[in-house]
Amino acid sequence: MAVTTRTATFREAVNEALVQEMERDPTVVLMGEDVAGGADVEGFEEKGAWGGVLGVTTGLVERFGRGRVLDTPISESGYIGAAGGAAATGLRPVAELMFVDFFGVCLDQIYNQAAKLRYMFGGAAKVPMTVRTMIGAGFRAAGQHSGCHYSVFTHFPGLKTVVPSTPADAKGLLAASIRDDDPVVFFEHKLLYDTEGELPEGDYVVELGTADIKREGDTVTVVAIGRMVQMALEAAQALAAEGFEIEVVDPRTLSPLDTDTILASVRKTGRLVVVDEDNPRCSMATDIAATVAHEAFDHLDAPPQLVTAPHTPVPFSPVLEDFYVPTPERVAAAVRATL
Amino acid sequence: MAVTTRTATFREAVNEALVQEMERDPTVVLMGEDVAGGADVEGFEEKGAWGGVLGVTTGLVERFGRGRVLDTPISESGYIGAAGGAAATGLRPVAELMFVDFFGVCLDQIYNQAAKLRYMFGGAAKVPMTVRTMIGAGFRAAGQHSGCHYSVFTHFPGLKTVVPSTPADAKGLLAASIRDDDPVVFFEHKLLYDTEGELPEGDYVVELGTADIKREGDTVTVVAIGRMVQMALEAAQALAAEGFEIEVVDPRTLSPLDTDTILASVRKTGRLVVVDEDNPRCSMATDIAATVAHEAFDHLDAPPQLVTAPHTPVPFSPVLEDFYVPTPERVAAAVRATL
Amino acid sequence: MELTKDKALWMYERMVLVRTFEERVSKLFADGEIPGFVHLYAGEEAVAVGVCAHLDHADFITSTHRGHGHCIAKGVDVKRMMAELFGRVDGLCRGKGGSMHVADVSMGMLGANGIVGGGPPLACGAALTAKTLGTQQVAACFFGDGAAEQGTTHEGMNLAAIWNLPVVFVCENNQFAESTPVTYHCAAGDIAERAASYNIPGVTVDGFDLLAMYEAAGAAVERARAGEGPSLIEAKTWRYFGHFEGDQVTYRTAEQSADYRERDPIKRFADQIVSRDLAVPGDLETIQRSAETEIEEALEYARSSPMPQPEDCLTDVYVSYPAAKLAASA
Amino acid sequence: MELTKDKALWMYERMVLVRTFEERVSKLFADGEIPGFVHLYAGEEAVAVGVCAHLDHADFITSTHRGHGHCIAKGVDVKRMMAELFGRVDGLCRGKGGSMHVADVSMGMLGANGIVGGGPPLACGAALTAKTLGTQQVAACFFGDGAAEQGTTHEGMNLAAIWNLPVVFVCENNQFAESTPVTYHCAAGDIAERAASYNIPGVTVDGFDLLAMYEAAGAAVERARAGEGPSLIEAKTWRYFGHFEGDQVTYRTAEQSADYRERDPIKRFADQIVSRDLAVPGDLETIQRSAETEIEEALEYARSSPMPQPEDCLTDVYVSYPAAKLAASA
Ligand SMILES: Cc1ncc(C[n+]2csc(CCOP(=O)(O)OP(=O)(O)O)c2C)c(N)n1
Ligand SMILES: Cc1ncc(C[n+]2csc(CCOP(=O)(O)OP(=O)(O)O)c2C)c(N)n1
Ligand SMILES: [Mg+2]
Ligand SMILES: [Mg+2]
Repeated sequence: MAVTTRTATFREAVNEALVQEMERDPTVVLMGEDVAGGADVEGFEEKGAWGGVLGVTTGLVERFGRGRVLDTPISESGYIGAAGGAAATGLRPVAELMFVDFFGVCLDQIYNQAAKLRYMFGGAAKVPMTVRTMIGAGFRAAGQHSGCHYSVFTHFPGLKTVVPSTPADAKGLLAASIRDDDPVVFFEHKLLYDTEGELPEGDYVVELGTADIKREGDTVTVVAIGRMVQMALEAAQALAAEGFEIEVVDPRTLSPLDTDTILASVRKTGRLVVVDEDNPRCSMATDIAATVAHEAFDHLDAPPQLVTAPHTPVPFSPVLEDFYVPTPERVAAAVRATL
Repeated sequence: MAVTTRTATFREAVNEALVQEMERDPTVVLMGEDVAGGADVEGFEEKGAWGGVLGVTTGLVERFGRGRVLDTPISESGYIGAAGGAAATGLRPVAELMFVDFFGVCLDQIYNQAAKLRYMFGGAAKVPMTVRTMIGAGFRAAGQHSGCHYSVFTHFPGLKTVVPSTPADAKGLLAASIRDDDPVVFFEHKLLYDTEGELPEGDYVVELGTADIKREGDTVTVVAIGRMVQMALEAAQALAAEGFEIEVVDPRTLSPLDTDTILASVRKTGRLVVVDEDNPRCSMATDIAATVAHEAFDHLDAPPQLVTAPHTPVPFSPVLEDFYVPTPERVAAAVRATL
Repeated sequence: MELTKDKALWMYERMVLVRTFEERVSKLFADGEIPGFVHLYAGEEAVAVGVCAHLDHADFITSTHRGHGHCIAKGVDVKRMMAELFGRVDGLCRGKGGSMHVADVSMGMLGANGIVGGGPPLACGAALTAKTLGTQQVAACFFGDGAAEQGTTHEGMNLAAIWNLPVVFVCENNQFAESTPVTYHCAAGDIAERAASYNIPGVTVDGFDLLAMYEAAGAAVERARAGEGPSLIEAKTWRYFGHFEGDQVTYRTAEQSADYRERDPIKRFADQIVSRDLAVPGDLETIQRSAETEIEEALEYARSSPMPQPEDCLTDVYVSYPAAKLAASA
Repeated sequence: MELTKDKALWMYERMVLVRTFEERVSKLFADGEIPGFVHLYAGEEAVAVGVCAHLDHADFITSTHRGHGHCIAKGVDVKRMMAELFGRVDGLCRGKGGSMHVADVSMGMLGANGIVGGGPPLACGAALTAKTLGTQQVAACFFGDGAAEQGTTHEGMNLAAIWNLPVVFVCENNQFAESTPVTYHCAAGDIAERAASYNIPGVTVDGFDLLAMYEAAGAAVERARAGEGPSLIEAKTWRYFGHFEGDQVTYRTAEQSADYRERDPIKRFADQIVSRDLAVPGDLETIQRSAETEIEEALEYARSSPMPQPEDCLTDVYVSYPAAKLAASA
């Protein structure tokens, strides 16, 4: 792969994918609360006041104009539903649900309309829409701004779900999501925005449904999602010092899930740990553990271990929130428990 | 247990629990679309026109009046949110979400408000509300009226989730749900309403969080949820004829889940099949299978088997829908696969 | 608004076709040939037809659970509609949707909808496509009086207004949401008054009067097409059948229903066009007979269309997805 | 509406306490002592205070993400508020809620809310309790101009109207939802006009004029308490700080803000009560000083309150639930 890369943040990567896809395809439009900001304010006709609540969509309205970068009212059902309707009729919208926690006010338009139209219509429609949304604890944003809940979207047929962990994956997977002809929910962890990595320049796409091995090893398979990949990699370092080489598998796409890569790793290591920042019940952690137990039972040498958030909302106090989020120490302990 | 019983339908059982609890506690109020029906229509001041879309709440307005049996507009966020607000301030409301599929228009008020108030307020509130809702395929009601999705509610901290499979359980568990000081989502399978069983007379409560062994056996543990208990019991008969006695465990409550009973059974049988009408990803099926794989790994003699709906919406055509719903034959095949 | 003879006959023909379809479906349901939830449009024909008379194939409509009338008014093939209600492979949705999801995207009919209030956001989306691509298409959004109380309807109307989208919101106020009267569930007097909340034109029309509907819809569609934004039309109407087939309809009186039947929109329009010399009684009889034939042919078609294969349950979920991952785990 | 000296001084004191609290919190955030999202109420004091002046402890309020002012106006203890913002065990929510969920149910303050539009349904519920139990309590529901575009707000107002619930809806129109002006996001002229959609009284008030707020709220609360149903008050106001702390506020001009500061609601009310002989300048100085002391004491209290124990993360989820099932799987 002779791709040139540069060091860039996760935030820049997302922004760059949006620019890339909007330049490539004039039917790609962006919408969301304050994605430009300052709509109708004098002086902001051709520039944005915010560029998204954490600055991810900065500069887009300057480049593509207010006809393609649409500020919205606080009407998530209205505009995300509109994104679905637009997708079914010829646009390729990218709608921002500022925090995933807000899905309770607009879920119907995502899971019951956009996700099911094609099926209910017997294949006579397609809905190429992407919902970008922010997830994750650690921001001291408390109980209604810190959830993950990609498990819920993964549960629903008709949706694809993507959780990148690095700038390169964020760019490549967002490009693939926008180009995809099915509705995709794309989860961005707010604590990843400032993290850096090597970002491929130019047109860059990572195929949906392909896991990535973020670190090779043969002792234990650690499947980690989103920001938890960092936790797993930190744990890997500590464990390597103890002489254990763990394999860190990043599924990247949760629906469809690249079970082949996960199963191949488990067949090699005989041990599974899943690290998932989401709440534990009916989660990706149980989904992956159950799949492995079912498909690779004879290869498992130890019970699968699940490292997750507790069955609680996200608390505000830093002391409490730090207890909530899985840590490298907990990952390492779970790995040791399989040995 | 010297309880007198009579033969009654699941529908009557739910109705009886509502009557029992409304008589017992004057703060119990019922609300939902057409739960009485005919509000404000001349001649319906003291009687109902519908008693719910499938007649489950028939007769309640005649008994308790329109002050306690409230017809609502088609504003699920509005009235279910109001139920939460009322619960936090002194009532004990039972709100009906006609079909669970409609949760997309009101989920925020359930999972983000009612379910989290207590936690976000540091324990200074309680929200004793029950949401009754209809689930399940087989009614030829197609893609937006046939889902189960109790997995999604089970995922959320702060909620309790209950799925009865018999008239007796429906009565006892609904009574317990209403008396419970936490928000409970109570799932009624529409194809169970006409099924009959022995119904205990008088005050009858089944403790939340307790599974029930619907048939004892020692070959394979089959955990089945809601209407799937029937499928498991039918499979059990066929398998018994082949000489295999399976144990059918009905969790009844999904959150909290009585893992002790499930694990005890698996420790006895060494084999697990989970039967779940919900879609397969991040489901109760994976939840239970993962828990068993994690907690009772050394007792498992075969890979856990999951019998679920496919990863598709519910289709309309009877031919297709019958393919969608798990059958006794599929349960039996899964059981055989573990042997 | 000028009314040509062709248009008049087309409208009459569509209304009769809807009525004939619905009356036939009611019997088919009673006979057990059509399963599931079936909501009939009979009585409300003038609403869908009066609006769709101003739309062409490229325009969009969003519909409701009570969608047969919208389909037929938009020109969707009744054979494939009937086959869909029967769950057959030749159905518009290959048997996957049934009555509650009947759709024909190729005709701009974006689907009946099982979710009350599901349509308004979708209509905004279709209109946004039209506006963004500069196509001059219009989206008509049908919704019930009950749907007026759903938050999505509010959000959709506000969004269409601030984005100046070419949407015509058509509230079919048949005065009941299931068994609950609009006088109970709706705090507003006329639902059209809510247009003021969005600074858009709002008008209440007699939904039993096709000419009035035609007039009001014409103005709203013209406005939308001219880029002047959305409007709200409230059509006061009445459904002849129960909320769904099987409903005993205890909450309305026989006199009320008889009253409405007396003023039947199809009969009324027949009188109007005959007296205006836009039709002669013979035309109307021909239309009636050919509608009956068309429905019988549709029925024939539906009955003889094969059932899907059970495994077809697993198709059409995604444009692309690994097939093995769609099947049930066991 | 008659205004007693006691009431006037109480209102002045509350406004000053809100302002002092918010200015202090702004600094504490800048200094890194308070983490997370913090939305300040400074500038809008007359709205919360003018409404809560008519409520007593038993009455209910629902709030927003910008909830400090509502708390203080409702009489919630500022020490425990400050401790909550610091995430300490003595916080109102034992550190679990923070600024965005600060609540005191014992004072009828049903919580700040992280979901825009989360409050209206909850307020209906509290009012339903009052109505059902016949307690004469009233629920005031504060929401922003941005929240007016959320479906739940529409549903809540319609529900309150048809059920004739004792709710006072108070729209705090500070003219922006984050960086988006109300002129863009809202299709209505005045938000109060939307009251017509629910057949309830609607009035637009200068939210910088405490006397006008006090008057309008008095009428609405009286109406609610008398069992005559809900009302809508739109208060035109302005926030002095950014949307949240950290916001650069590029979307408003310095002149606009200076203009509003010129007409500051606290100064204005001070002039009014002095000229009406309801207070002498000395009273006002005393109030100012004691507010400062109270906030410093609150700060002291917050700083010296212990942090929760990490495992406290696992408590308060349910009234009853097996403890072992709350812990993370590994
Ligand atoms: C979100 C949602 N809530 C409730 C229902 C159940 N339901 C189906 S139709 C209906 C009444 C709809 O009334 P209206 O909008 O007036 O349409 P009409 O049936 O009168 O044509 C209800 C409550 C639903 N399908 N979706
Ligand atoms: C459902 C939902 N959507 C979006 C947000 C993000 N958000 C928080 S405050 C805010 C603006 C609210 O504006 P307004 O209602 O006018 O209140 P103000 O901040 O002006 O007091 C937004 C968009 C949210 N918290 N909840
Ligand atoms: Mg209606
Ligand atoms: Mg505002």
